[in-house]
Amino acid sequence: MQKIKKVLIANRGEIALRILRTLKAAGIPGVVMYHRVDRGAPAVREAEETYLIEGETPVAAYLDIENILAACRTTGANAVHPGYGFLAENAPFAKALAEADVIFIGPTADVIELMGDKVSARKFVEARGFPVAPSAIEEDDPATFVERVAKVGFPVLIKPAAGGGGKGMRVVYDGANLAEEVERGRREGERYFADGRLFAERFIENPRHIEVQVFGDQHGNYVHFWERECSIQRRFQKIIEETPSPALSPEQRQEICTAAVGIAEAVGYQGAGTVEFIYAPTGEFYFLEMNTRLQVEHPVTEMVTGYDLVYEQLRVAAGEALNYTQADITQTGHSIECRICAEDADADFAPAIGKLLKVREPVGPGIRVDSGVIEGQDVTTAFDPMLSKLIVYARDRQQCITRTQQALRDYVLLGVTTNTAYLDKILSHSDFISGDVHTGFLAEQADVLKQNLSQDTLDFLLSAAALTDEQLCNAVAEIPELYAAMGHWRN
Amino acid sequence: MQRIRSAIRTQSESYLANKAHNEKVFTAFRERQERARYVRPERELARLARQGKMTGRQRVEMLLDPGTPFLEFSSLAACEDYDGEIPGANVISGIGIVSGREVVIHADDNSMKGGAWYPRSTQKIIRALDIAIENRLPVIHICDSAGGYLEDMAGVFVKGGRVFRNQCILSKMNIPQVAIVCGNCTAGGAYIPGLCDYAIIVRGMGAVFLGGPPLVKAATGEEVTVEALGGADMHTSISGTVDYPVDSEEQGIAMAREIVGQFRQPTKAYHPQATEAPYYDPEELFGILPSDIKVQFDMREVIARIVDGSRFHEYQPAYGKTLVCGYAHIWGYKVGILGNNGVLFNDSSLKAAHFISLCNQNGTPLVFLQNTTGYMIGREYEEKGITKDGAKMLMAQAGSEVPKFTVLTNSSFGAGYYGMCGRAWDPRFLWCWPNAEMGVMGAEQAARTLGDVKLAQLKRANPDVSEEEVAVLRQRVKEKAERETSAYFATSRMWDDGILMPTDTRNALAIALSVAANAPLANPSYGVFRM
Amino acid sequence: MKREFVIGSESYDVLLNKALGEYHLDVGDRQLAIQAEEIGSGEYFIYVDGRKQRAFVAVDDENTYIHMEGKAVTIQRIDPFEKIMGGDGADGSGSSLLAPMPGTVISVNCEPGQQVSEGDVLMVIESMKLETTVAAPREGIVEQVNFSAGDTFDQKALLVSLQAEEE
Amino acid sequence: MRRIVSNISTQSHEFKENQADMARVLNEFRQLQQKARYTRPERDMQRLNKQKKLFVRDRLELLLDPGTPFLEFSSLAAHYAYEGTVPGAAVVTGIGLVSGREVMVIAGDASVKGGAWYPLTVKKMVRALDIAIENRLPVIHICDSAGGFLPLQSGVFPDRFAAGRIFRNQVQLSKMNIPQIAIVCGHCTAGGAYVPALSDYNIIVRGTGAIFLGGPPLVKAATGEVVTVEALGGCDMHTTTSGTADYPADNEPQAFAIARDIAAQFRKPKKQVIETAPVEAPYYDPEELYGIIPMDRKTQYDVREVIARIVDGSRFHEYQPAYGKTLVCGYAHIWGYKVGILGNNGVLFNDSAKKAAHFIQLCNQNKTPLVFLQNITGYMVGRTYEEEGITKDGAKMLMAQGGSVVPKFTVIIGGSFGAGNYGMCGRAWDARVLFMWPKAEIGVMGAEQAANTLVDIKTRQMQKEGITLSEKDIEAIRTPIMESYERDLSAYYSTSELWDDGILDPADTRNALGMSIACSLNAQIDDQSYGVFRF
Repeated sequence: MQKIKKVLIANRGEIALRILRTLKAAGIPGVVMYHRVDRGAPAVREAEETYLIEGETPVAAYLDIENILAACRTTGANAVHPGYGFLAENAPFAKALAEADVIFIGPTADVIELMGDKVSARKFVEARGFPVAPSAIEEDDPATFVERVAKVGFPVLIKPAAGGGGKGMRVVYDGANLAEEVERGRREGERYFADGRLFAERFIENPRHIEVQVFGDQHGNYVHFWERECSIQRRFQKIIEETPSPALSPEQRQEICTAAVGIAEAVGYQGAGTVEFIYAPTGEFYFLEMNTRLQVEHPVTEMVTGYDLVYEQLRVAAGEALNYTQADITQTGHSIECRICAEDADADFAPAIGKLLKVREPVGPGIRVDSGVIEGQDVTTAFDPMLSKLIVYARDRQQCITRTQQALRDYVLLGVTTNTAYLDKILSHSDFISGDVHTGFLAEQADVLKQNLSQDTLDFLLSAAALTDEQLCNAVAEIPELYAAMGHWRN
Repeated sequence: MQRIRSAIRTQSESYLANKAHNEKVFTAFRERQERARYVRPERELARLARQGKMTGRQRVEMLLDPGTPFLEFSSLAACEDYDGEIPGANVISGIGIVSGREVVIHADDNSMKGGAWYPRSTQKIIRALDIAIENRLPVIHICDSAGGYLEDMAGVFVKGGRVFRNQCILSKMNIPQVAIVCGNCTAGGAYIPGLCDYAIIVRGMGAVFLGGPPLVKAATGEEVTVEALGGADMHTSISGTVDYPVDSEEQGIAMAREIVGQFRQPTKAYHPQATEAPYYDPEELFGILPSDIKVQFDMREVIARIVDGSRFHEYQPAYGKTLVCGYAHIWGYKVGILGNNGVLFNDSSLKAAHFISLCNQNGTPLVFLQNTTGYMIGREYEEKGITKDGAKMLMAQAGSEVPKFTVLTNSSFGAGYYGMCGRAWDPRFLWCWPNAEMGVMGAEQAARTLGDVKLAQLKRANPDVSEEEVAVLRQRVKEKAERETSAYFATSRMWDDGILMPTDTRNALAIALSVAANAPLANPSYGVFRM
Repeated sequence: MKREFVIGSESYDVLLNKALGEYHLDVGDRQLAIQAEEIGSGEYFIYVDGRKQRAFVAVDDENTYIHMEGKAVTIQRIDPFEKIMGGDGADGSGSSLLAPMPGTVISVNCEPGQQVSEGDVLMVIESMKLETTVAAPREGIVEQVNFSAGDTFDQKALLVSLQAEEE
Repeated sequence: MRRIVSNISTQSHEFKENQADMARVLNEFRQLQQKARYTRPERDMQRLNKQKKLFVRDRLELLLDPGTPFLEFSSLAAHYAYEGTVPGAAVVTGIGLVSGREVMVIAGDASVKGGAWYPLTVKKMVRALDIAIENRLPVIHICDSAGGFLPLQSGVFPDRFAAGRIFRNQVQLSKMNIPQIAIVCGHCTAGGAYVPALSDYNIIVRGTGAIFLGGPPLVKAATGEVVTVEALGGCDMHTTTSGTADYPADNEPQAFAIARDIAAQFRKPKKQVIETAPVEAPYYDPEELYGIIPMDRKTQYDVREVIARIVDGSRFHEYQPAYGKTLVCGYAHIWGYKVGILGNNGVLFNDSAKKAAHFIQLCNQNKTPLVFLQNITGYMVGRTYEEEGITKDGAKMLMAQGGSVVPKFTVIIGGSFGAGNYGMCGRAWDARVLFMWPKAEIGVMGAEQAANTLVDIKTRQMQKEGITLSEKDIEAIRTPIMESYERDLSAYYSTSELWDDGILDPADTRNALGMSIACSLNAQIDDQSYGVFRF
């Protein structure tokens, strides 16, 4: 990897740390850039070299291409790892780096451009014979878009042409307020992605979301690292991912993975990418989109295959060839990832803020925590509410579930409301255990998944709260023993 | 010290009218006092003669050093209780001189109902003992009582214990007591000699026992004579409960005088200077006090007729003029005087608080001459904080370490009575003049307010009330209000230490000042003044 | 001593006392014998009527965060007496804003009929070479403004009045 | 310390009979107390409601530390007075905890005649303040009174222990550096205005509280000025203009919260150190007292059985167990506090009186508070005892008891007759508190004896006038006298007149004493000193 001398990590949180760790292990110097609000974050603390960036908002700072170019110039980094989110799938960014002679650790700009645009990606894939759901693309004829959407058939899913991560997506069940929803979707697209173009496709009831990790090098080699099941979503965002998918038979698995590699090959994909599919209860699957970057949930793949995907990205970016074949990549055991988010699951996933007063990560066989926070850190609404990821590996799914549950229970995060208990609740659900889930599962089971406290637990909680309330205990200590012993006595 | 210049013209019409009115008031008082002291039913006196006993009053006279004063307390106690049948509440008490020592004397008045103790009797004894405690005066008890008045035992018993409790406290304070047992001391009464340092018993007349012969018989069946059970010889030779046997009351009194002669003379906290008679004749007070309680008079005129040489150093003469404050001497004793000259305003209250603090600072006893209808009311004064200014006066007054003496010269109404050291505020002595009135409000106002309330009640019950009925009701309420605000009503209940002739005030205060000096003065200290 | 503990939308009134060395917690009409043993920083054994639980506890000004039985619960703590206290009443919910001393009006920042919130600056005055803001003591509607900028006023002059509160 | 071995059989017929009788008596007591505390005419409660005022009992609960005791005094004061129309004498007094501090609470009860001060109201308030002075207890006044009850003004106003004494006592407390808080929830008019003014801290409730020497009607009558309550003496006037009141409060709950905050600023008292031991509940159930106290007051019973149900672990170190056996003396602990107990087991003889004098001196020397359990018909009469000097031996006991510097506590558990009442620290002897059990009686002599004596006198008078009375005539004279005496002897009459600090359920005695002892230790105990003992 002589070509890569120093890598700038153009991201934050857990992924910045995760990339840094691989760099360190590979002996490649890494630079962590950060905004002031992240100055206490673990990646910043662990980095040997850091670079302070500024922006109108913290998010804007991380999205500012100039910042990154300047950072490379200043630090002498000749490669940039974008992580996921922010500028990871931004073609102009990849272009700008190329112009500055900095290696972008990811696919080429034109591939990003092609696949990053849902509409063009879809057309491209469809044209090459891969399965795609009925759809309407605004760009084709913006004037008739609403009518064409209606023709796709309800329910229909409207989403921004650019974008991902579920932002700005909406399901419309009938034509009554379709125009209005379209307009709203456009506004959100503009707001999130500075791109108001929309795209609509048939909404498949109770679908699963299954994706395949693919990899390509600069030498025409393409492999997949098997699938990931990502059906557990709240507000269109994944919170539990696992592999292998409990839904697929070996044949189906083979079919879907082969299709994914085919698409990667078709676009000449370089580096790590993910091809996402909608998997209907009937067994059909449709191409959904391709994410031209590392995924949040990539660790489950690492767990069952044994590969360090970031390391592989570096190698590909450095121009090295994949030194393994598809046959070398085997799926062993089972892995589940839980996204630990600062949010109140019982209050419609309202983002939670506060100071992390106590953090204690779970440990044990098969447990991996990719965390972006440490004790004492303030959690704000400046960024995504995800604090860390808990990734668990076990020989089989059943053991993996119970191991994950135990790890969630052992995961102490105090000061900010998190979803650990909610995740635990999901893992306890009989439908989850039997693997019988779909992307609407959480919404459908919301009531079942609400927390409830037994009388016994409540007693302990109130007792703990009372006994650790210093002011209360001081006030109690003010009461002379005699009177306390008599209690509410009246003569 | 400057002499007060009296503005009184003794030939003026108002002076003469006042004098005529007051002479009637004062004569009535004197007559009432004489009756209480000396007039007794024939059979009571005959009984005493039969028993060979002196009256209580005769005993007191014999006990005192000849030619010396006796400051009697509450001579008209109980005068409006028990249908007026228990003169002086069957107890004679006061301060006198015995063998050159100031002492408190408590003598049972055996000339009515055998000297039985009524609730007011024990109250009067307790007050005398309180005076002894406060002023560290030795006490001589002349015991001759039939015991607690059974029909009102509830009123006597529980509170009566204070007599004996006070005796223990006196003993603990190293203040000696002598008992002369001239009659039976039964039940609780037995503890009077029992708790005295010195007890004398008259042979054949005195007896001390917890239960007399009838009670013993009822309780155990034992039959025993008075003498054997608790007579002079038994107690002085066998039980040791009594110390000195004597053959007669006269001998007993002589023995008591000899005992008192052994007492250590007290160390006085302050001493008098050379004295001077008032320049203005105290008798002129008769013409100064108005015939109508609502008419204002200048308290300086009263001061001029009480203090030495009528000399008065007035403090802050131009400020808070409704309260006269200043220094003077009474029989040579320096005093700070506070006298009302109208309603108490914010400034008068502040002046009082200041002057009282001064007197505490320089160890000057305080004399309060009350003629007050209270503190000023109304928006302006409330806004200025009349309540907290009044509170300052109360805080200084009640926090005083110097002895305080109060004389109710005319009206004493509302909170003014409190501020000017009313009964609850522990003046060493408090006297009323015969014309004085006291109460929450004046009789007239009280009658009006209460009359309105009663009338409203009456009208609710019977809407057709006749004019006559209304008049009768009003009259009844008025009479009751007048009676209850009078000095006699007060003195009967011992809200004071007796009614005093205005002309006697100077002497009474001097004796009080002298005995008060027996207790040491503490350094000034106060609570928190609400500024 | 009492606390109101709020968990989610539920509120629990508890009373803690310590008698003869033992803590007791009254919850409703039940009384629990309770005890806490700190076994590490922020880590406790909690005993309730002899039963034991391990708990991690963190506390900030308003809330107590407890991790117990595998889940974290946020408990809001309310001192009922402090709750009653609310504002100290010192500025009062009075309606009349009187001049604290004589002075000059610098600016008038409200007009009659205007809705104001507690703390809104109604007027700026100057006296003794100091500028002072006259703030609304409570929420309400301005009734009267008695001075304009440049006017002088005496001590206790009524500067601004608010409409009386509805009963 | 050894445990008392009880000889009571809770299964015995006698026990059960006594228990049933006590159940009846206690039931009556509790009903009376409940009524005095809570039963009010509908219109009075409506009036309070309309004025947005809280009921006095609710005010107390807002003020006191939650889950702590309140030792109420004289809940049945004025029970027999004013035709029973002034329950509790229209004021609630007692010791409770506020912000962990022991305080005396004096709360006007505006639900009774607008909280007007009757003579017994004043007596109860003065008594509460005396307790505060003796025990150095901060005082919290809750003021809500219509003022002195005018028709009885002579009983309220002038005497030494009348209303003036309230203010005089307030000044003494201030002088002694004992803080006071007044919470002005209603009007404080005339003298009443001084209650807040003489308090170190006062709080006034906006809209309902007012302080003035003369209210609007009086002002109008006196000067013609027409002025509103608020302008004359309302919250804002006094807290901003006159400075007579310190803290404005928007409502009563807030006022009480402020008071609690103020109390939290009080310096904690330095307690007199006495011997203590770890607290232990009585080994014998205090409720067994119900079956121990005989139905007939005249039946003798062993006071040790009472002690065993009051003291820690029922443990008692008996002093001189073989001498003067009609008086039981010894050490025990109550709520951990070491006390010396004197309990009657019969008439006081010479030896019992001397034993008492000796034991009291011991307790004074080692600073051990004294508890007197009165069940006494008096000192022994008769020639033998007089010759032995029963009076001077009794006087020794009085001298030791009256001269005591340690705090004294008296509970009248049975009869309290004659000089026995005095010797065993009756009301006049400055017990810090004095309680009665519901069946207790107090008087010079028993009702029967008194009635007989009076009937004797009457009969002799009639005989002198030549009239002979038949048995029936005598009964007709005797019966009403008996009835009136019995009433006057009863605990209810005593408590009505405030001769005690309240009637206690016997099972409450331990707590009442525990609190009283704890409070008494706020005052330091002097070195011992006595008067002269007559030997």
